[in-house]
Amino acid sequence: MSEAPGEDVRAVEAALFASEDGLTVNDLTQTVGEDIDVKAVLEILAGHYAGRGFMLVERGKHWHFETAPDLAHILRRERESPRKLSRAATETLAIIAYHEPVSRAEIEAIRGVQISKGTLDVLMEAGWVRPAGRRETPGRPLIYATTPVFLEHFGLQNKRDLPGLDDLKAAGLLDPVDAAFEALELETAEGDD
Amino acid sequence: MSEAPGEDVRAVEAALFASEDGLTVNDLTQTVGEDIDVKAVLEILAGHYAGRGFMLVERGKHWHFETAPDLAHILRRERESPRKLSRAATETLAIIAYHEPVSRAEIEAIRGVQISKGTLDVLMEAGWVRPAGRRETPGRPLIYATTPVFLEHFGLQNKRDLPGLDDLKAAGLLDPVDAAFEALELETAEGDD
Amino acid sequence: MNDLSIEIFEDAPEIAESERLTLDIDGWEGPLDLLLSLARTQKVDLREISILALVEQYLAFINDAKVLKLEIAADYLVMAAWLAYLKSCLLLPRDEQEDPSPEELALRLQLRLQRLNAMREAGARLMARNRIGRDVFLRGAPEGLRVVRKMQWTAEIYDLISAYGQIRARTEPAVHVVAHRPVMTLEDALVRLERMIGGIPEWGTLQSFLPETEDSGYRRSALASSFVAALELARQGKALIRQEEDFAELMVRAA
Repeated sequence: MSEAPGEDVRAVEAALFASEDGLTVNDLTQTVGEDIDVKAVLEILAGHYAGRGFMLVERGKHWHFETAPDLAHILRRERESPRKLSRAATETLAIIAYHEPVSRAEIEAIRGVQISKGTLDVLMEAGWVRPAGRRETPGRPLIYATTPVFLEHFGLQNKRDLPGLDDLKAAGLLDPVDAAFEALELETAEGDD
Repeated sequence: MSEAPGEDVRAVEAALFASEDGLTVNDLTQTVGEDIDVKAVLEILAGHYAGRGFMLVERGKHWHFETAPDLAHILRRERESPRKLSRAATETLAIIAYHEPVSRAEIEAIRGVQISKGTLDVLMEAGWVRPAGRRETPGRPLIYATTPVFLEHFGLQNKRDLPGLDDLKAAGLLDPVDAAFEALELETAEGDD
Repeated sequence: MNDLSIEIFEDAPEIAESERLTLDIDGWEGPLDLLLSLARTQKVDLREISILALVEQYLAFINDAKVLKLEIAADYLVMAAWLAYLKSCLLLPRDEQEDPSPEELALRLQLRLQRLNAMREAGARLMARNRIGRDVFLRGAPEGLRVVRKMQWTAEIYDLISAYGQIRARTEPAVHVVAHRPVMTLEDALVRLERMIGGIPEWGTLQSFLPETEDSGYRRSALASSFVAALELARQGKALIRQEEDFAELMVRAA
C-alpha cells in the first residue's frame, strides 16, 4: 500500500474521478480551490496511476481517467463498439486533422471526389469536427477543424501527437500539389546546375 | 508511489472502474476469468483506496468505486451570485418590516398592487421573511414577519431602528413621486436664473 | 463521346488476366481512388511509379467495364479521356510538345496520388489508436461535478425605507393645496401703468414701469399684466407703443 495521500491529492483525485468530462487545470482549480497546486498534484497522480488498471491521461489540455489499453480485452465484452467509420469519413477526418483548418473544396481536391452530404455531418455529430470560421478568400468558404473531443477519443495529448505528422510534413505531403510541384521544379533546376 | 499492482488487481480495478452498475463477485469472476481470486483482490483494492479521493465499497453485494464522502463538497459546489432585490420584493419587504405580522392580503392592500407568489418566496429564500403563524380571522390567513437575519443584513439593532413615518416625512420620502420630481425640476429651473 | 472513348480504349494494351482488378465500379470513390488502387498493384513506392503504366491500367480497366456493359459514371470517363490524352502526349517525341508538358501533368497526377495515399494511411493509423469506447474506457458511472448556483439577494436599507415611503405616498389620500402666489391683476396694472406714464412725457421701457421686487413669480405676473394693460391703453388711445425691431425693448409713453 502507498503512503497516505495528502488532502490536496485526494481532492483533485475525487474531482477527476467524479467528473463526466475531462477537466482542465483551470477547471480543477475552480473546483478544488486556489490554494492547491493542481499541476503538481496532477503529476503525482499521473505517476501514481501509471501501471494500474486505469490511468490519468491528458488529452488536449483536459485530464481524465481511462482504463489501461492492455486491458481492453477484458472490458470489450458485451459492449457496443463505436460505430465503424466509412472510408470516406475516415479519410475526411484525417484530412481535417492533418491540414486544419481546411475548407470543403480543399478536402475534395485531395480526395478527388465530392464529399457526400452526410460525411461531415457524421464527423460533427461525433463531436470530432467543428466549423472554425471562414477563409478570407473569394466566396469566404467555411473551414473545418478538429475538437478537443477528437483528441480525447483518439488518445492524443495534442495536435502534434498525430501519428506520422512530422514525417508527412518533412516529405511535403501536407503541402498542396501546386506548392509541392514548384518545390520539385526548383530542386530539379538546382540539381541541374 | 505504491508497489506495482499485479495483473489480477489491475484487471479487477479496470472492470470496476468502467462498470456502470457495480459488479458482484460473480460478475467480476466472469469478467476477469476464473483464475483470479476476486475476493482477495477486492480486499487488496479496498485497502489500497481507503483514505484516497475515492474508495471501493460494497452495496448489496455489488462492488463499486465512489468518491469519499468527506469530499462531497467538491462535487457539489455552491456558487453565490449576488442579485439585487426587485422593486416589488423590496416594497413587500418594507411593508412586512413596518407592519409585521402581516398577511398577504394586507400587504396587497397597503401596496395597492397584488404580489406574485414568487415575491414572498424570494424574501423567504433570502432568509429575511418567515411565516409567523396564522391570523385568527375568517380564512385564517398566513401571516409573515421579518427574521433576525433581516435585521443583521440591514444593520439594524432591532425593529425600532427603522425610521418612523415622521422621519420619512422629514427626509422627503413620503412625498409622492410626482411632487418630489416637480420640486426637483423647479429647483433646477430657478438655479438657471 | 462514347464512341470516341471506345476507340481509344481498344488501343489500350492487354493486361494479363491475373493483374485485372475485379470489375466493380462501385467499389471506388471516384477515378482518383481507382487510380490509387491500381498504382498500389505496381507494388512500388508512389514516387517511383510509372505513370504511363498506370494510365494504361486505368484505360484497360474502363475498357473492360465497357465490354461488360457496366454503367460507368461520367467522371470515370472524363478521367479516361484525359488520361488517354496524357498517354498520347507522353508517347509523342519531346520537341512537338506544348505547355504544360506531359511530364508536368504526369508529375502532378503522381503528387495527387501521393497525397491521397498519405491521408488514407494517416486515417488508418488514426483509427488504429487506442480509442475511447473500444480500447480504453471511461468511468462507467461518474457522479458528476455540479455547480449549484445560489442566489444571494442584496438590498440596502435605503432601498427599503424609500420603497416604504413611496408606497405610503402612493396610497395616502392626496390633498391638493393651491399655494398662494402673488399676482398683479390686469385691473391693478391698468391703473398703475396709466398713472405712471401720465407723469413722464418721454418714452420709457415697459420694464421700467414694473414694480421693484425680489419675487420672480410676482415679477413675471406684473410683466404679463402690464403688457396687456399697455395694449389696452393703446387701444383706448391713451398710450403709444413702439418697438425698434423684433424682440427689442418695448417702449411706452402717454399719447
